[in-house]
Amino acid sequence: MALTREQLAQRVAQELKDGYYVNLGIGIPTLVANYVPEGIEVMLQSENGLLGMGAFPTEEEIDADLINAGKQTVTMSKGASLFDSAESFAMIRGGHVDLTVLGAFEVDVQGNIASYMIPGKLIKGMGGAMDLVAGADNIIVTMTHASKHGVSKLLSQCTLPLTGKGCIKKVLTDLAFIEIKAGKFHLLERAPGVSVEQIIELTEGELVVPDVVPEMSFA
Amino acid sequence: MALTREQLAQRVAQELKDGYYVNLGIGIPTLVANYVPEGIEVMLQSENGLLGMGAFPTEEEIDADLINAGKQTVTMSKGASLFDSAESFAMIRGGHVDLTVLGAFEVDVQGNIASYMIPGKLIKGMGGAMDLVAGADNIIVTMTHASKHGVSKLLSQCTLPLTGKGCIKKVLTDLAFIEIKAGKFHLLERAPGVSVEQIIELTEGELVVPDVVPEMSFA
Amino acid sequence: MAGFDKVVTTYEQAMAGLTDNMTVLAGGFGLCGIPEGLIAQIKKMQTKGLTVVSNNCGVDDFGLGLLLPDRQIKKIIASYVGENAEFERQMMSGELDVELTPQGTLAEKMRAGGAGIPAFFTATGYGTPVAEGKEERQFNGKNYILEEAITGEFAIVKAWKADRYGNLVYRHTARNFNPMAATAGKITVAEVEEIVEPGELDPNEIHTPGIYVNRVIKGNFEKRIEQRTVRQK
Amino acid sequence: MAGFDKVVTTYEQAMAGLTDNMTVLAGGFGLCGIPEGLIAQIKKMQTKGLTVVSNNCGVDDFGLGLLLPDRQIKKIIASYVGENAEFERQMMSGELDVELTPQGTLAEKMRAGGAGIPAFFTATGYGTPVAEGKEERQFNGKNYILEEAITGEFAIVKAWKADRYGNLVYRHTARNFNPMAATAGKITVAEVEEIVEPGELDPNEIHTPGIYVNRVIKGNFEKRIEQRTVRQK
Repeated sequence: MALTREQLAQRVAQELKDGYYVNLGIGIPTLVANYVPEGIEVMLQSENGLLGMGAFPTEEEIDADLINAGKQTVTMSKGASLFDSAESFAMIRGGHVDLTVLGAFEVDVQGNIASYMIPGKLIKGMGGAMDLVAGADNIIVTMTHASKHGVSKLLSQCTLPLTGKGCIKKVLTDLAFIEIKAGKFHLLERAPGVSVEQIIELTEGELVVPDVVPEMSFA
Repeated sequence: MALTREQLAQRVAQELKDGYYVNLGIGIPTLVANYVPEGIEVMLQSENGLLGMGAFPTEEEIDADLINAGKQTVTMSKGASLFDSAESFAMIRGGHVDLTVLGAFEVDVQGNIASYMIPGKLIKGMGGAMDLVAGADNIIVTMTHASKHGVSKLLSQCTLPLTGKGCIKKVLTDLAFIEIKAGKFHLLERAPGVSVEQIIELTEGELVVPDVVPEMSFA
Repeated sequence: MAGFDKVVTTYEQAMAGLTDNMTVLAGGFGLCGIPEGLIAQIKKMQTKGLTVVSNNCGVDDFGLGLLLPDRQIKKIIASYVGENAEFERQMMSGELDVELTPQGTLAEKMRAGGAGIPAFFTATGYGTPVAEGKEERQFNGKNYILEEAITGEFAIVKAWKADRYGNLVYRHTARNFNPMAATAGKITVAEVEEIVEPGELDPNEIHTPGIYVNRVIKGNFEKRIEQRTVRQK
Repeated sequence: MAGFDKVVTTYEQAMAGLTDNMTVLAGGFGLCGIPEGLIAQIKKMQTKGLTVVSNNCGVDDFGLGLLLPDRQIKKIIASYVGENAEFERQMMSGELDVELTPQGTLAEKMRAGGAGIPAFFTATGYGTPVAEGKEERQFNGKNYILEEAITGEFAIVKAWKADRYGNLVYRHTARNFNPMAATAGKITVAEVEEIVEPGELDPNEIHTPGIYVNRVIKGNFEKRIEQRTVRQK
């Protein structure tokens, strides 16, 4: 069974470590905050100028001056700090964020990522995504493995304009957890009930499959 | 009569305008603060991170955390702001300071300035001087016109390592107020009782002398 | 106005000198921390041919989006321009020139403009459409592209508090691009919620020193929220 | 230490991992805002061959000057190095390698190092000895030189207050180079006058967000004054 959005978030959350500063992109990545493992503390960085993003506000707490990068109203967690956009991207570009989670349209075996533009269709801009992929060492891309029509999004070469070149090492799809190294995809884990054959079929780029591919586990 | 240190400061102060942000170098420039004309307000920038430098403190007011660029204890004037060194030099480099006053060993007809190093003798470093001369549009150099031995400091070409290239337009010496343009010194004013001949004699670089050279006046 | 008193009382004074074809830098992230009254004044003035530098371009009926229907903006430099139908129409038809710039690069370009740094290298955008026509260079084996600074004839920013000398303090994430925009305008105008006397702001806590600010006006802000998101108590 | 609690209680813990030949960035301007106890700890550790990046190098018997008698510093990158006889002796004799760097360029190099900017252009130093061996380029008819970023294995900084999460607040001109140094160390250690609980510092007024800080220690500061200058009442 392909992972649900919630399961994708849950699996990413297993990669969190105590004391991590984390930037979560819009969409599925945002959900990761709901699955921080017990006994672990992370601080969320929002690139519009907040380190220590808290939960959504109650109706009474809503403050127009306090939003996240998705322009949603948020709160601050204890020990939060506020800063301007130059400082925020100094953190990001300077590699101070421990983990970045973001979505994509396509990734390829060279670690390239396309996530911001579909020529002639979707031209809204890259926002902070190009800075995030260029600045972070540790990035997890979350996406569906293939389109609704069964077209793979894990490619030998991205077809859409790139957001970043050679910067992606880990991809979590609804079917598999994959590492990118030395110009190949490497299958690390498969979604519960998903066969290796299914993954191979829906992966266009070269995929290295070890003898044993463990299923993801959700405690 | 050659100007005294105090008169040099007084003459520079006549160049101040209401609302000017001013950076005063160490030595004579520092004295300028004592001669701000009546009815005019200026704010002093100290490049170690203070805009709105006030008077020296009383014994009771002394605060080790509040010094100027000359490492002297100071106070803050009303409406002062504090910032880090990067921000301070952003102001300076970005041309936001209205007037910079600093000393020099030599200047030349190309607007070059040498003020920080005498090879083999004085190698203490340039501090903020290179940033100040490169960043400011409006700079007044204050210096003695010649050495004690009568060697001119207004040269056709600087002999010492440069602090900045082509950035000086105004020089106030103990003998004269001089403008630099189009590769020549231009005599604007002379110190009271100092003859044009004296100035010509002690100016090694090409000096343009108008028919009438007014004496400086000190109200 | 005398000395360092930068307070003006009318929006006409606040935006005096703005003329056609100028470049205007605007603070704000989405609709958060935008100089609402200054934007409204630009609409009123009907200034045309503007190049606007701002992370976003508002929405159809608020923020910088207000300058679109009368075609006041010739070109916009922004990182994200969704949520605006008229914007999309003008962009697609070629009436509006859009230069998409990564958010961090945009912030750094404005900071550089204010700080006298004409250009800097960044890894952001290397190997992407953003890098086209730009110099590429390796440092320590990593690839970077050269990005140039941005300055403007005007900067319009929104702050929480100002003193009369133009020292500014921002609140929460309404800070965003405002401090950098403030440094990079030849004339910087700050619209603020509250004006206090010099000395009332703690010098240690001033975000934008008054040296960057030319005019200060007290505004009334709607502070529209784009994504009102709440949790249950 | 668990989670974000960065407080350590001994100077050994604070400087653990510092070894010979590392690069150490130090905050401070003259003797103002220097991490006195961390410097003393480096002296105690007798670490050798250090490259120190700091605006100044203390005086003979205080601040970074303490590391000179035992020849712990191999190279210093600074803007001003007067007022230190032993320093001058070592420099003149060639025992100490000194790279004089303009103050604003030094600040910007550290900021760039922390911000992932490998190099930037500046007019500062153009046509001077500082420009030797550096690329020159014109932008808009003005001359600039290319300066590269600085980072270090360690950064040692002095702040006024910290919370346990490493958020820092500086006081008055003791801020100076500390915030930039803090961003550019692989391990950044902050020595502070007071440690408070997370939440006690106003998030709007934090100068250095805790993300840049690895360790925090409470120090006792002598705060020596170099030029005690007073006026008569």
